[in-house]
Amino acid sequence: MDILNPAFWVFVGVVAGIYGLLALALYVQFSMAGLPNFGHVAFMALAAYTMALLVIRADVALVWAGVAGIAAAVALGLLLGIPSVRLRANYLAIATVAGSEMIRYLSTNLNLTGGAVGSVGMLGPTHFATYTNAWQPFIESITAALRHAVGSVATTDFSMFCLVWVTLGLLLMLFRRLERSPWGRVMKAIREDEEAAASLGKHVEAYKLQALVLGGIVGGLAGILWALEIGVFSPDDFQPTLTFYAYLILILGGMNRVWAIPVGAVLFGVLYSGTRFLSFFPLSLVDTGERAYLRLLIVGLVLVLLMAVRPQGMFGKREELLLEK
Amino acid sequence: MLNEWHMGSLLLQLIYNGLVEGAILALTGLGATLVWGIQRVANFAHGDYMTLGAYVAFLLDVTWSTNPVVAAIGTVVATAALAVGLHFILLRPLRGRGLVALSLITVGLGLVLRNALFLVAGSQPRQYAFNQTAVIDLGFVRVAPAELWTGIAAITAVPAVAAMLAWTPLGKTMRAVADNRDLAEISGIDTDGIGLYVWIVAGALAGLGGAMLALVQGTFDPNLGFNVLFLILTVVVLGGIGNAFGALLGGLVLGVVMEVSTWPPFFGGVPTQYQPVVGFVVLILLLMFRPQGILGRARVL
Amino acid sequence: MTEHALLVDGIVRRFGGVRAVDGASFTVQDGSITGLIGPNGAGKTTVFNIISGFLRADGGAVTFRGRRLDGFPPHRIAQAGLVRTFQAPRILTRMSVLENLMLGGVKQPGERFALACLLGSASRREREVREEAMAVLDLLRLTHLAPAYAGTLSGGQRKLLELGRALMAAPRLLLLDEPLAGVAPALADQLLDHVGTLRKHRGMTILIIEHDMEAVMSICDWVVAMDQGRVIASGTPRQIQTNERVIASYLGTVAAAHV
Amino acid sequence: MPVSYAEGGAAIVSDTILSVSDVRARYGDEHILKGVSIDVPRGSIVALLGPNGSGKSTLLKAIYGLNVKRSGTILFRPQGREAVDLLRLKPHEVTAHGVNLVPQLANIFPDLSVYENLEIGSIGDRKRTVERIERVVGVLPLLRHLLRRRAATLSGGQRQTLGIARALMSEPELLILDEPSAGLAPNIVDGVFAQVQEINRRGVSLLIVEQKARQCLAIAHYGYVLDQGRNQIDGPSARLLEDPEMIRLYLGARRRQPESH
Repeated sequence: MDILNPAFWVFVGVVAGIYGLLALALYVQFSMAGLPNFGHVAFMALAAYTMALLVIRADVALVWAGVAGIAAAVALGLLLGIPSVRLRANYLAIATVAGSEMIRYLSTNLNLTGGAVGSVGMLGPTHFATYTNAWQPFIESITAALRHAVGSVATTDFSMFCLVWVTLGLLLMLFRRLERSPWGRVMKAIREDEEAAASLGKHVEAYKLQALVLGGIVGGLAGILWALEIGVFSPDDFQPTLTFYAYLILILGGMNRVWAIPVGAVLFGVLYSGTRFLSFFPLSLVDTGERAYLRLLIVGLVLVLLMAVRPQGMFGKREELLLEK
Repeated sequence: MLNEWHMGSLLLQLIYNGLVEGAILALTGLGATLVWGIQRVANFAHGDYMTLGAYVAFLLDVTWSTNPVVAAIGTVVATAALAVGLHFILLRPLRGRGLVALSLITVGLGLVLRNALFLVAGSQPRQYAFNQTAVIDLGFVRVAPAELWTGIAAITAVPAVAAMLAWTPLGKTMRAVADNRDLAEISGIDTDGIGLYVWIVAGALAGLGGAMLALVQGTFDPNLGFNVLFLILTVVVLGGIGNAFGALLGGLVLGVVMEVSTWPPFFGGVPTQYQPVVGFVVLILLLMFRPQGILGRARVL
Repeated sequence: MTEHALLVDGIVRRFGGVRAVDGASFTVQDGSITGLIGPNGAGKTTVFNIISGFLRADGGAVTFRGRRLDGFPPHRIAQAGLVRTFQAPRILTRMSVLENLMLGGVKQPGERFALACLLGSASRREREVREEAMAVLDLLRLTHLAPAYAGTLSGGQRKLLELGRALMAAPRLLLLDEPLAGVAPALADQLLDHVGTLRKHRGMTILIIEHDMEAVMSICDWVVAMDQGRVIASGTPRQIQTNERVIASYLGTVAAAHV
Repeated sequence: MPVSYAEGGAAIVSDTILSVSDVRARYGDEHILKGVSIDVPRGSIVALLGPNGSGKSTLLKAIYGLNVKRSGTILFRPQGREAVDLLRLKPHEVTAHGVNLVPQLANIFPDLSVYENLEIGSIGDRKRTVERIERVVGVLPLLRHLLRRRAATLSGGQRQTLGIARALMSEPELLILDEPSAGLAPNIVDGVFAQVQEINRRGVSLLIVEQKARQCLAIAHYGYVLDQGRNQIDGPSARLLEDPEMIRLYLGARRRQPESH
């Protein structure tokens, strides 16, 4: 693919925005409330599957199916969270990983979810199942409207790009406001020392559950947007590694800086998608099939180097890390 | 009547299979639990250390056709060296960054190792030259020689490491470092030096476990260890972080529970592909009632 | 001074096979400063943890102003007006000193999610809480540290900050766990003055665990002595000082002569 | 070398075991010590006093190189031919040269037995472990019947004693104690100070950080006061106990005496 082709960069922008949402979901749980969820991708997967299943098998309207998908993600957050709000951080990390792996095994093996082929197989091997019938006209109408404004740049992907980034921008503003509110202060206190917070009359469990719910909503939204963007998805779209991409985006920007998320997301998008399609040296040394491995290798290397050299991210203050205990 | 007899024998076979699988999990979980407890690293690359072991063994066994014993020793040495090398180059300089930060580093490390293996060794399934069709039929259970070796390795290695921790000076030193790192340093222990031994044990056991897993499975690819990574971390948490006997017990319990869950009289039997789900359910249930793990000690305020 | 603010009745707590608290009973008079003393391992901190809801008792009852509180979670107990500090101060290191204090403020509607979405940090109550916090900082002479990360404070300053934060939570009964441990004499005097003022001007009731006998004997109206999970004596400081069981198990002959 | 005391218990500095001069130390960007100098004469007890945040504990960490960035000069046995520059050493090497430290809070290995705690203490010379345990238990007989217990089950006073015993296992020439009396009951505190004197009688030099300034000066030969990361007052302890400036700033006036007096 030509790197000068704007359509390519629009697509990269959409992916970056969706990962940015996932990182934001992680932010509210990890950076704000101190809950190290290592299985965040499960929110995305569950929301996407619930939506697709409801549309394909139960003929539910797309909007309601989407809402139900997000509700399912929230329910999962609570299911994993209610026992784990009592657990210490190490254990929460493991419990959430276990939960997300369960979702992945189930979606890969159940007939209901289409097994390894994913959404297209939801009606069995003889039918080609789609869940975007109602989505296409909607996104087309947006594209038509945008074309009036910006001309031929407006494509379906471009509409999606606008949709994703407007959503992300609004949510970022909301979270920034929340973070500076008394509510955010309690969250931070819980991250630092939940017993101290409890000793001052703060209902720690309630706040942790709120963080889990919010993370579920935003993570579920990311899953639904992802499913709508790519049209067809399979369990492979929700590999456990995805959760770590979200961590990478958080760290790229700076763990405790909510407005750094879009920067991290763009950098990650370029790094990730860029290495997928670009073919100059040294990427030219390996063939396209193997480039997927090389791409992941590079992502891993960046994660390691970043954590080693600048763990506070680009905008974080090092002294905050030193105070950590 | 015949059916009942058949089911009984099947149950024995499943328990046996579970013990073999559990032995591998215990073997690798033991290293992971020591690293987590003493070095304060939840090593998400542990599975990839195993995979690397399996490939080294393949190189020695198939490509260079050495004696299986030589291959086993070579594997253990190679993975121990890898673990120690990464400890000195990467993890030791970053100590004190907190568990989550170090875990993320090992996530990145795992991605690098796994995908490097895909690039170098390719994604096609590999198989050892070991004769895997030979089966010893003991009447009630059928035992493959590979499984026998695995069982022997686990039954000797785990208690040996546990005894080392309980009684030898090195073991006591390791426990002291796990307990209170600064005080250990003040007491005259070179804590960096101890890290070396911990990683030797962990790396060696991971390599051995990886080769064993590949052997028992029959074929393997670069995802071998990563596929069981979460089960290994489950074993660590089940047993109580840093607890060697806990890892042994956790591994065996998990292995047996996962296998026996497929026994038809048990609610019609869980389909084989859902075995890991059973494992994770066990973990989550246990954590609800005993967050510190089976043998871990509860902390009070 | 006749009403019971707190009634601890026969509480029991076991750890494994050990009875850390073995049927301890005592009362705290309204408006008093009551000292809780005893050797290490006597069960004082366990009693504190039970009163403040951080530990569940295996038996017995805790009544605060006529209301049974045992079995309540810590935040409910704090909301009922029973606020504690910790032996090793639990300050929030990566938050500013001011934020630490503001966290303590009571009745903050902005702590609810929906209101936080709407208002952010702009509300009248938030301004009031900020002013209260500044007043407390002034009282503790920490005003110049308001914007600093609490993690940069020294041990003694952390003790002061924790005390201030507890005050922000508007306690009717303040539980202080070894407020003077690790605090230099000059600062300790200052801290004791604060505690005295709180009782006098705010009518606060105070229960205090402390090993500094000079401080306990000078500031407390009533002293409860524990040993091996039980209350072995209670009385005025003077009665306690001359109580032979207390001298034998805790004060020691040297210290008793000393104070 | 014998130490002679004159002028109300002050040590005549004839031989110094630890010499700290112009030491600066920081955590990250937080500068705690801004130039501190102290000397510990061989065979003496030196008290290190001062308000919270004055840098006392940081000085101990700087001597040992634990978690702080430090500069200046810290010499062990400075007059001997083999003067040891502690700034160049890692904590375990400092111990190997004949120093040991009992930290304030986390001063035992809770998961290990008392006996194992002591074993860890003599890691430098395992062959003599048994002999050393005999000797240490001789000095601190309280531990004799506790050897099989898991250290986590000990009471506060027992823990403190074990902490000191663990440090003595390396047979240090200089023992450094960080607030040995913190959080202990009055009757136990007296015991701990008595233990300190007993250890000193057996030839070990001691540097003690304490909040209980009066009690500590009562057993010390010499005292230093730090404030805001710098030296303030120092002198023989008997003189410090009577110095009006010292009383006003650092010892605190005696509080209201109970009526019984």
